[in-house]
Amino acid sequence: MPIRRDSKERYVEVELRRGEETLWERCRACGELVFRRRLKENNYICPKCGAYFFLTAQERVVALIDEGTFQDLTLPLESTDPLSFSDRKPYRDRLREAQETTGLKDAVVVGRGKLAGHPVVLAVMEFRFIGGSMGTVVGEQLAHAMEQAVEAREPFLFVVASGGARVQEGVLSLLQMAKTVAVREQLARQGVPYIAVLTYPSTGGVMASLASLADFTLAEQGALIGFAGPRVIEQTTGQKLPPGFQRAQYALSHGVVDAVVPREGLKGELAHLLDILQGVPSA
Amino acid sequence: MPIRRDSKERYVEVELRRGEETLWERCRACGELVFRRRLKENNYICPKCGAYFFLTAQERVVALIDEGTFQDLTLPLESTDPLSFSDRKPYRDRLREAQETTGLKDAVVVGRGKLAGHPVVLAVMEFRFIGGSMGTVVGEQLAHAMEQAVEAREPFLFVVASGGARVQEGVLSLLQMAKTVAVREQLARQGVPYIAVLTYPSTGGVMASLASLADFTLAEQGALIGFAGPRVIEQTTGQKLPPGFQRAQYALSHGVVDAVVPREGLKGELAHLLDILQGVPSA
Amino acid sequence: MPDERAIRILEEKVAELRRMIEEGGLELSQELEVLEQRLQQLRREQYAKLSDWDRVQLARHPERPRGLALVQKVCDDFYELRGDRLGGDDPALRGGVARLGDRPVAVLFHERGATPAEQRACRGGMPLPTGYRKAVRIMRLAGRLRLPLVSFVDTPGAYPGVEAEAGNIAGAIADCLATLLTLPVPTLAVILGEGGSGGAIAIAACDRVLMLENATYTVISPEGAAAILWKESSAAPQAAQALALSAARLRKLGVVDGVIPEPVGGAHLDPQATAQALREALLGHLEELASLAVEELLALRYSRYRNVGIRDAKAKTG
Amino acid sequence: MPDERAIRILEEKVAELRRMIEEGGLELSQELEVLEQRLQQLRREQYAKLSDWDRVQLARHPERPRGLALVQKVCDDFYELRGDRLGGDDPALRGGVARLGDRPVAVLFHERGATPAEQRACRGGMPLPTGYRKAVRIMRLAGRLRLPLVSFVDTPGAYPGVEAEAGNIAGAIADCLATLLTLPVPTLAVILGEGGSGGAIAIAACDRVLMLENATYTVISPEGAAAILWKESSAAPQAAQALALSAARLRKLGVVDGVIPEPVGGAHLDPQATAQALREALLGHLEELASLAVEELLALRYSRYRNVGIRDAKAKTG
Ligand SMILES: [Zn+2]
Ligand SMILES: [Zn+2]
Repeated sequence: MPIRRDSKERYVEVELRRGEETLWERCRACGELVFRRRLKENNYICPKCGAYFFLTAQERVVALIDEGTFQDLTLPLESTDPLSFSDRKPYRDRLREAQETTGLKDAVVVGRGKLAGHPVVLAVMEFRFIGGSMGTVVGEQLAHAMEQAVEAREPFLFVVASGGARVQEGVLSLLQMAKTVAVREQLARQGVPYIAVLTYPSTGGVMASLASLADFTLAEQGALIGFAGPRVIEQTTGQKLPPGFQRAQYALSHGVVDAVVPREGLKGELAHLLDILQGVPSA
Repeated sequence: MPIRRDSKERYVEVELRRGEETLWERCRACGELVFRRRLKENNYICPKCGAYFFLTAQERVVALIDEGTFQDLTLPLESTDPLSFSDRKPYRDRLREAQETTGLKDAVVVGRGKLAGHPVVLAVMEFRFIGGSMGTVVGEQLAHAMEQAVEAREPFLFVVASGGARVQEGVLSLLQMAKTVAVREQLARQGVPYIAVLTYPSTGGVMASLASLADFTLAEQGALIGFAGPRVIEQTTGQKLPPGFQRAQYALSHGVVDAVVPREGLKGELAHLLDILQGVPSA
Repeated sequence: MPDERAIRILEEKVAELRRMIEEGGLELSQELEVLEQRLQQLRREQYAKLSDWDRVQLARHPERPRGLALVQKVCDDFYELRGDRLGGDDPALRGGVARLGDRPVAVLFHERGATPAEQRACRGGMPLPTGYRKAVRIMRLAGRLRLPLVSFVDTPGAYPGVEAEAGNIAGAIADCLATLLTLPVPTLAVILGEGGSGGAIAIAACDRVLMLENATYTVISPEGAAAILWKESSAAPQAAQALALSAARLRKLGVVDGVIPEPVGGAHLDPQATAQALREALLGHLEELASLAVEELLALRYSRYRNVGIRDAKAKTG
Repeated sequence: MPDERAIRILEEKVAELRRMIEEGGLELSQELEVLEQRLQQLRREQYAKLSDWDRVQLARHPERPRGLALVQKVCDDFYELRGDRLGGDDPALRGGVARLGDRPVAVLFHERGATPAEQRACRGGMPLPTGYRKAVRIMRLAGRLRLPLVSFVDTPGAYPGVEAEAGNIAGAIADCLATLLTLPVPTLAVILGEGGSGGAIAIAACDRVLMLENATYTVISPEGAAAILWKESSAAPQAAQALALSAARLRKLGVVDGVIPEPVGGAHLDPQATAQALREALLGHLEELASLAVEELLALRYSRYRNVGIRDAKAKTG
């Protein structure tokens, strides 16, 4: 994941944090060493330069859900490697490594909790798990999360951090687009609100299905939002990309999202929306 | 109605025919005298220059509906002049004059008949009747026509020739937009096909309601299709209008219509479509 | 408005006296009171004789409460939704979700802009197709989430421009109407200022239609009608009268369900009171509509629009 | 394709002999027959050993039957519908109404263009958002008029370009999926050539999904996978194998309901026979689907897509 700076958006640097617990972290945007505890207190925004560090799924949950209210509903599933896929490395090895790095079985955490007092069911994607890609397990977990939201009659919150479909499960991954959209239509039929939060990156198959179909769509400042990746576009078309292309502000001005929110304001913004929606869905 | 030539479309001249029965008619596009019977045989296309003459509603019916199959279903209604409107001339006088010129009570003919053997219910607007404008009577006749189509379970064919809502009935005319759209939604619910044929002109309130909501939309070559009239746009915005603006081909390339059809091909094109739709709606 | 000059002079005098009292500590409050009473009286007299053309001016008054500022006064809370999801977002037609009393609702409104830059971007409150498509998106959202829809209407009309036509503005308005007329939730419109033609009805064809006392709702602007029918722009005041565009006339015609009184002199003289009156009217109608079952609501709506104008088209034998 | 050269040589010889017989009147028909039999045998042998990468080439073959020409062969009649009603019309994703046997149906198909000019306009069969929005319009029309929907899928993928992103291509594909998955009529897809990623599934998520024998359906092109995972473009053949993109593999995975055999050597060698086989398969599936009540159809469809991949995600305690 290359470091990208975008003059149009203040908070735009994006980094992959290392898994180990160290006292200091070097910001790859400004090169400065940052005290890790300070970084955490600052929503994982570099205090020196304002760059955003990736959040893990668990850190997202902590950042959004009221302390002590989170209930993990992630199903105990992992991929069977249905294609027995292997590139330079077997898919099974990649899965194991990702599981070790993240402590998760796959690229999403599902749970229930309160956001500023409002009950929600949420699904949070984990970018460190094979790029937050959606295969059969992610598809099933998202379907499960939405079914929980229907059952509990609580708004569904989807925090996106995904590069797209998981290549290693082939068309089965592609079909998760249809699967998650089908279940999303159940939310619609039942009048259950669906709020998406798009972070860096929200692209590919996840964006071309469930993530594009929310009732309310917030973009974290600096988020990358689109279908094809910028490099693919440059290579395929030879087009020069306009400044700020596919960034949150670009998505806003092109009618794709309702608001661009800095990370530190995200919980407050969601609380505001949930305040207004109080009583929706009606029982 | 000024004569307009558009280099992008072969058949584009549009004229208002005089009411009187004369042996000869002067084409206002090329200035030539044309034998009236010859003109009629030629679909009211100038044999000298290809200009289209306006068709009356009755002539449209003759051109589209199989001989001997037309049944007039126009309701015996006329406007009560609900606003007691008068500009330089009382609305009542305008109505009487239009009635005398056209032999109609208002700007639309409703009927039932066969088109190349296929039963249809149709409504054909009459441009000579106060610019084909839609007031309370036109709204009611269109609603009636659609209800007949639902009842008979036959496709509804709407031939548009209208500059928009009738000014002299104020907001009551504006509300006919909502009225006709509401009844159109009954067609949709009942699975009754709705085919619109847009001719010169299809603009204003009729275009911003019923005429834009067909399942299938054909444009007669040279038709003017849009919301605001070209002169209003030039005067309000000072914009230079692109060549072919709001003409049938422009509407086609901007996704507004399914096909552009020369007048002499219109019946055949509709027959083709109705052939395919045979059995729709199912009984 | 014949008494306009007298009112302006009195207004100046009142302001002058008030300044003298505040700055100089002069004891002139009795004189002030007399002048103020006289001013109010003149305003009432003038207000009572407003012509429809006067109302057109009031409806267009630059300080008239409208747009976001008014929506925020009427609603308890408002969250704006942006974008049509098709590539654009029009600042001239906005919307979102809000709380109105105890109820979450969806909201649509025309916007003319608060600053000169905003005003340019809003093209005088004339929406593009992308605005109407955003409206359709918000209507559908309201339908999914069972939120009543409240429309605040204030536009000279849809934008008459090349880009609007290229984006099929006619189809965009028609789609709004089709969506609105079949929406399975209560729908309420209030005409705030100008209810201009297709650009207004696109979001105004609701279960209930209210108007502020001096708002106008018309098939064409008086200027447009004057140009087309009178062939001279000076006929605009006559045209305004002939078009029956005032709340009172439209109430009589049965087009409008309620007229909300404005402060003497017009809504711009007391935006807060206007918002309060509006809010109460909306709450009352919402309450009524919320008590209906969806099928009943849709049947009433269908019958309202199916039958509009039907008594104005009389049967004629022969 | 190791026997490719032998086949080419034989093809030349056969053509030569045929010319000599026709032009010179020489009596060589016995020799011709021998050669032709040998050619057929070689083709069958080669065809039996096709690798997935070979199939990728066949799926992309410039003469492969596809687009309008094929739709017109499969259907008895076809009437094209143009435009998304939002401002555009994409030639790379087309559709209309047609008769198929005794039935009126709605049709969608990817188009690569017949002439070089058309091919440029179609960007190699990669649709823009306007194409997917036209597809949504036609789907809704099919729903209103109770027409079964038949999709002919053949695209490398949605167009990856700035204008596509500016028009929210991701949202356009998602809208297609949402519309297709809730459409109250039978839906049928057949993958003709390339079924490339999101651009394909947007119109392929149907009640029944068929594939021509040498068509491919994949989450990413083999070249793309090679670049991303193998970090070298020469790994494309391996990637093709790994991705399980062939009709046979996908049939085994349960993703595809039926595989339609192609003439020996590939569909391009006999477009008429291909169209005929396709037509019969479609008629059979349509017949079956038409016998279901709408609720049953929707329940089956929901269950199909709700459960896809569910057995590939195994429960793990701890
Ligand atoms: Zn930094
Ligand atoms: Zn001529």
